[in-house]
Amino acid sequence: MSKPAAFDIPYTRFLDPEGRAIVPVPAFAQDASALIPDYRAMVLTRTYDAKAIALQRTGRLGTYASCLGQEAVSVGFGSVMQPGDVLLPTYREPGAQLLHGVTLVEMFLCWGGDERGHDFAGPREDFPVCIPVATQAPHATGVALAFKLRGEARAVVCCFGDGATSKGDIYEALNLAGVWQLPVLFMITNNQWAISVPREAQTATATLAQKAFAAGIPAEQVDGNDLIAMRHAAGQALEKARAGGGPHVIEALTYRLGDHTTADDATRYRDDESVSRHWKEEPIARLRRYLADAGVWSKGDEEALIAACAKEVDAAAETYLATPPEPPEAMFDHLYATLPPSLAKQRAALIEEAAALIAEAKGNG
Amino acid sequence: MSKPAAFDIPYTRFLDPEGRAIVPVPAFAQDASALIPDYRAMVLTRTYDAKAIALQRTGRLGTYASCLGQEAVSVGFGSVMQPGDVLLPTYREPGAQLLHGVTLVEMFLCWGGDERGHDFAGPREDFPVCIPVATQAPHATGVALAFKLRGEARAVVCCFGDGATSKGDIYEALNLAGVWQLPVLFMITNNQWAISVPREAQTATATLAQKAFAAGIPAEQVDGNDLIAMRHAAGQALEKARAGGGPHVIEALTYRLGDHTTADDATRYRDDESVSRHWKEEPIARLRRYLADAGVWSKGDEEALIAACAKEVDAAAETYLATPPEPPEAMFDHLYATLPPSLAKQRAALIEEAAALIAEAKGNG
Amino acid sequence: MAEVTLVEAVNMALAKAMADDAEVLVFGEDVGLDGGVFRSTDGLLARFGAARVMDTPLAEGLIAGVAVGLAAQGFKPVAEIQFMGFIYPALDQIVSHASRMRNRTRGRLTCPMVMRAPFGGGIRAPEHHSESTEAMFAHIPGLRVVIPSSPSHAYGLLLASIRDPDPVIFLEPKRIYRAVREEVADDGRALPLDSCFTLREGGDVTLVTWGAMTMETLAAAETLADEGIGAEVIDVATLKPLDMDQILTSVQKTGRCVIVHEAALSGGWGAEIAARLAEEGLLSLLAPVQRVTGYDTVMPLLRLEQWYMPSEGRIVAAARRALEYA
Amino acid sequence: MAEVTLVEAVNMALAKAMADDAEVLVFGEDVGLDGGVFRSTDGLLARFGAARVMDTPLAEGLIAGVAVGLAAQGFKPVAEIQFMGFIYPALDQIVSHASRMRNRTRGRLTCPMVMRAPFGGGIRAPEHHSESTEAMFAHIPGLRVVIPSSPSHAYGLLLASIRDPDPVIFLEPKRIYRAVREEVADDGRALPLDSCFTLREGGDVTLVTWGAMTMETLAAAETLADEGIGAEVIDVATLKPLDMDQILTSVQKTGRCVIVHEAALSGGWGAEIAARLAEEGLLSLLAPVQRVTGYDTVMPLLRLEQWYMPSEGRIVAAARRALEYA
Ligand SMILES: Cc1ncc(C[n+]2csc(CCOP(=O)(O)OP(=O)(O)O)c2C)c(N)n1
Ligand SMILES: Cc1ncc(C[n+]2csc(CCOP(=O)(O)OP(=O)(O)O)c2C)c(N)n1
Ligand SMILES: [Mg+2]
Ligand SMILES: [Mg+2]
Repeated sequence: MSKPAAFDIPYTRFLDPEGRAIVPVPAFAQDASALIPDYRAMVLTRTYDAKAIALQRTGRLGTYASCLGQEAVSVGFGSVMQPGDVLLPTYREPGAQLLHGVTLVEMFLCWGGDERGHDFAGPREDFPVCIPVATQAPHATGVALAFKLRGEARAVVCCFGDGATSKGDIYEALNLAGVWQLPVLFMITNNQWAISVPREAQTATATLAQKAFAAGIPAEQVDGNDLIAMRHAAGQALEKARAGGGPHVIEALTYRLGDHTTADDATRYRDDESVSRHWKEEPIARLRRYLADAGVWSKGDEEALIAACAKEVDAAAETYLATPPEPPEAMFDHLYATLPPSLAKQRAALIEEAAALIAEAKGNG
Repeated sequence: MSKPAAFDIPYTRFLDPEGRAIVPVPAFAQDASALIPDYRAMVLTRTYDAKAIALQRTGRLGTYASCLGQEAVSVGFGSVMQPGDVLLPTYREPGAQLLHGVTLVEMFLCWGGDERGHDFAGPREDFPVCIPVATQAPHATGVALAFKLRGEARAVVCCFGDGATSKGDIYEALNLAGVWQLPVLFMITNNQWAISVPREAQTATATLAQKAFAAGIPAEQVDGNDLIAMRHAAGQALEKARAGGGPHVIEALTYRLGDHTTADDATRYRDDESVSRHWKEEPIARLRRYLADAGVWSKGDEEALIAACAKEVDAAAETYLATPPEPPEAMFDHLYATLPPSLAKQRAALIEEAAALIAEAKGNG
Repeated sequence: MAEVTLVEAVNMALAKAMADDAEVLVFGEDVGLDGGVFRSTDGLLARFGAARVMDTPLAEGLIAGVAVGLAAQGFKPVAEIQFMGFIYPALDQIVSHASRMRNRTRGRLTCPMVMRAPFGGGIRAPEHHSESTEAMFAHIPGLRVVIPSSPSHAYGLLLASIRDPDPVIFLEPKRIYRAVREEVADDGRALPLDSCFTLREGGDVTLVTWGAMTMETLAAAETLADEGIGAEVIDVATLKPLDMDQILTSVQKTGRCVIVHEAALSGGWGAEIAARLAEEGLLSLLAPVQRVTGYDTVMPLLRLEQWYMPSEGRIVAAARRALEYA
Repeated sequence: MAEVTLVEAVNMALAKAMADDAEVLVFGEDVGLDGGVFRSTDGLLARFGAARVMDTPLAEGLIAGVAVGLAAQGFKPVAEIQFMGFIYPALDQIVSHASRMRNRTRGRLTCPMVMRAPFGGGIRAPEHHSESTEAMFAHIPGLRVVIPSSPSHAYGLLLASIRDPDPVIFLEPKRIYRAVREEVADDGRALPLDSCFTLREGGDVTLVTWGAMTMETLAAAETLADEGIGAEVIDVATLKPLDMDQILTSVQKTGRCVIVHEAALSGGWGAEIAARLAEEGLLSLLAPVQRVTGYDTVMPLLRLEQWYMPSEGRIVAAARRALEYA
């Protein structure tokens, strides 16, 4: 019996949960102060996240999906993306979106139910958050193919979760990226849960990274609560992709500390004890401790950062709340490049109805 | 760096292309005459296949997909299936279908465009040939789940090709079978082509078997032109599955010697030379040589077998050709268990139209 | 007798069907411990165990395909799709296999499955959570498409769907999952499929609708009644196969018809009903048929969604237009 | 000027579009060396190279999703689905993304893609090779659905579809791929989308159809002419968005309308046209609208398929029925 194929999955962690380096950190992290911008981005992300939940709870935002506990994943790969790279995020990647130029106001608008939030002023080629799980993966290969056809040294980051790995779209996209050697980083955020379904119930595999072997793509596992490990692995993968080295899969191991969304109640299906346990591994305290131990972060720095983040997020929320909705007929104005005549009639009818209803409301008021 | 997961793919072959055993054959093959029924099944399959092409060429059958060169795969796993097992075939598995009790007449009826061909008198639970590539894989997991829920020691054989492995359905089904430990053998017939697309263009992986690693399922490669290897591997996998040992993936390496179907012209995309080369590896001559060398098969046996197969196939073809089509209204009679009233009107209209047209035709004639 | 909401009635019917018939299985995403994101499967896992209530991996095409396989083996799978917006990956299995298995095999393999999905808008949900593409399914031969509009209908129609020997797409109007409570006896009595329900009688205009839109439509009928106009309200309930007889009989009486649905106008199921009126009811029609529907655009996100959905006002206005013709 | 068949005209249009615009890419299963199973992409690989003509792995959902990604990047993907029966795995991408990207992002990301697929029955093909579910697509806001009925229409409409800045589902009536030859100038002239074509004028009855059924419908018009009945034949061509004005104008003249399509009756696109007649053309209608269509059952395998497809005889009979009303 010969063996035509063999594989393994490496695992990377630099910082332990106490923020101590257990192996020598990579060059970019040797001056710990170089990590401060990432730390700030993680805290800003968490501040935004908390505000979004608060707005939802008070009826001023739609259903919201928190990224609490996953900030190092998103900030980790986000901080090594270049402006020319393209991001295809899930709903739990505000960290990367922010770093790639999406604004807080745009993100609030999205969750507030306003399509203009998807019209990013900054990263014009980034995709909006993808709601149908896994369907963004084929798009990512299409974008990467565009880069390859044009000979551009750019890469794509395609985000998805542990639950998403069960869906065929992911496999089909991985397979294409493998066979056409497309510049994509497939970024699996394994937060251990797909709503109420635990990671073990999604698949029998020992790792999610090994899904890549079905596509002939190299893959690795990373401690997703270790910002340094995330940045290291994602940075290498993106450099390789931009240089024509083909796709890569990273499985980041992290934990969803919050409910699935504001519409979910996680106590129905998991016990508080396991959540508390995972709080001890969370990424922000870990990096803070590392920075403090390295002498580049003080209590005063922390207080100033918290205040600055709160101010920035509150201001963005105010701007969002002060943005009036589009007029009703906006629902017709971007459906096609040019409105077909038959729809012009429907648009006119809508304007008329809206005017009548608004007049009626005024009359009653 | 630790390594959370590692894998490899074994490869099995007993007979070389000249029909010589290169390693000791398994117990079931030690008395070579025990392989004669399989040899007969392979020759019958090839005889049927040739007849089907001939019928199509003369306008008496619809488009037909030949299995020329792949007989050892189908007969190999077919001969180790038990009556209680369930087969989900592609269009290139008449060998297994025959062994599992589908009749030649039923198969001719199917390709002749008569739904009654799918109403197998023998294996009542077997699925008909599945046309939309890969869509049978989720069915296979459903059938296997039924066995598991009922605690039955039965297994499912789910067939598909190299092209099919690119489709997400396959991965989703593998993944479920892995995580729920369902009794399915996923039987990949890698005949190197998906119509005009060669195996290398489907995927970057070194093997197709390793697709199984994405689902945590054990997998292996087998020489699909070696009947002994096929029977050995499939037999072990099915025994394991029936005993509650979970799913298995076999990639059988073979070659499509014919056109994709009678509607295809393979000379547009592959050269005759490579086809000739593969004729040297074909399974029937290989096994015949082995049987002859073992002294259990003579020229006379061969002639008698060819005559018997021709007779059997011709008789089945006659029966098929003599079977009148169903009446037009049959298209309504199995749509629902009970015909809804609104459809009863359509059915009546069809009968009326058919009667009128037939009368008109008679009038003209 | 319990006063239950629509979603509780769904739960009651599921429990009843499972208690009555050991072949009934419930599976989908988050249907187990979580009890479904809308709680429609709440308590089923505890009561019937993990062999009959199964959380699947996240793959709708797979869910549908597994249902086809189980059904071919004689089980009665009741698969949940979490939101109708995520049913499209299952469409291939529904169109290519579930709807055809019986016909394809001349009755040998059958497909007694139910695929349940909450549908429709108006709950301030994210994108893709407000779909109503029932017409796509109702076009497919071999399927049944059933939509309840009240707790008692949910109970009776779901039981009928589960017991039906053929595949049923069962769409639950999630906007009214908890809108009203109604007394529903847990007596295992199914309602007929293939039949409309007349929710209110009236002689002047026929209002035809289904699902959550029965609320606005009944409200419109009330408003019209205040003006002295008698509106008959028909809840189609089983879109496919379509029971036109009841609608035609009503239109023969009223001469006017307004069809209300939330789905986009063009090619919505209202088109089929209007077409049948143009074919079989033309001589009764005293006024053009009116359709009050979602517009032919994408359902907007929450800030604008109320403008997309047919309102009571639009229904009343359409009825008045129909009555303008002498 | 070349005399070409419909499938050759498709090939001509693809070559022209690729020659004119370097952003046009062709991909799908077997579109390269094989030139497509119907030869519609024959020669494109040799002429434009492997970077612009790509054989994909066997995965229709992927093909659609890649097209969405490429289109967002400014390419103009023309993706082939080998047969319409295999388009369902792509439906999620079409409904959830291709049709919505422009609206979702308020015009930032757009989707100028074309998805081509041969459709319809009557070629003695295996199961799933005879689909005509155009109505499912025509119901989706944000899409265009275009169906040519002749070589010149195929050339002009496909060019228009490729140049259109929004997603187009382009369905090719494969039964007539080689039915007729027509002179088609390779002049790059596109035909208008959003417009019907009047194939034949007549004052007594309007016959509305599309795709391969134009053949039977024109034949029926011929037969009716022999009886002294003037049938106007309208080829809808662009099903979505639907140009009702031309149909309404014709029915105003004739007062009678027969709609012909191969797809199953209920919820077929004929329903939308009949519905619009019931709404906007009611006062012109002198007779009930007639639909001559496939039955509400699965397209049978080849031994019975001829009984499923609308025949010239059925169309003539329907027209006569319409003319019975005074
Ligand atoms: C195709 C599809 N099916 C179902 C859903 C409903 N849903 C939203 S998120 C989710 C779980 C996703 O899990 P995972 O991929 O692990 O991402 P996470 O939410 O943990 O970040 C489900 C089932 C969906 N959005 N899309
Ligand atoms: C979903 C789907 N897409 C396309 C086709 C058309 N088609 C039929 S067979 C085939 C190639 C299949 O290749 P493979 O899986 O290797 O099986 P083989 O034909 O070699 O036995 C294709 C593309 C189909 N039947 N189903
Ligand atoms: Mg998760
Ligand atoms: Mg093959």
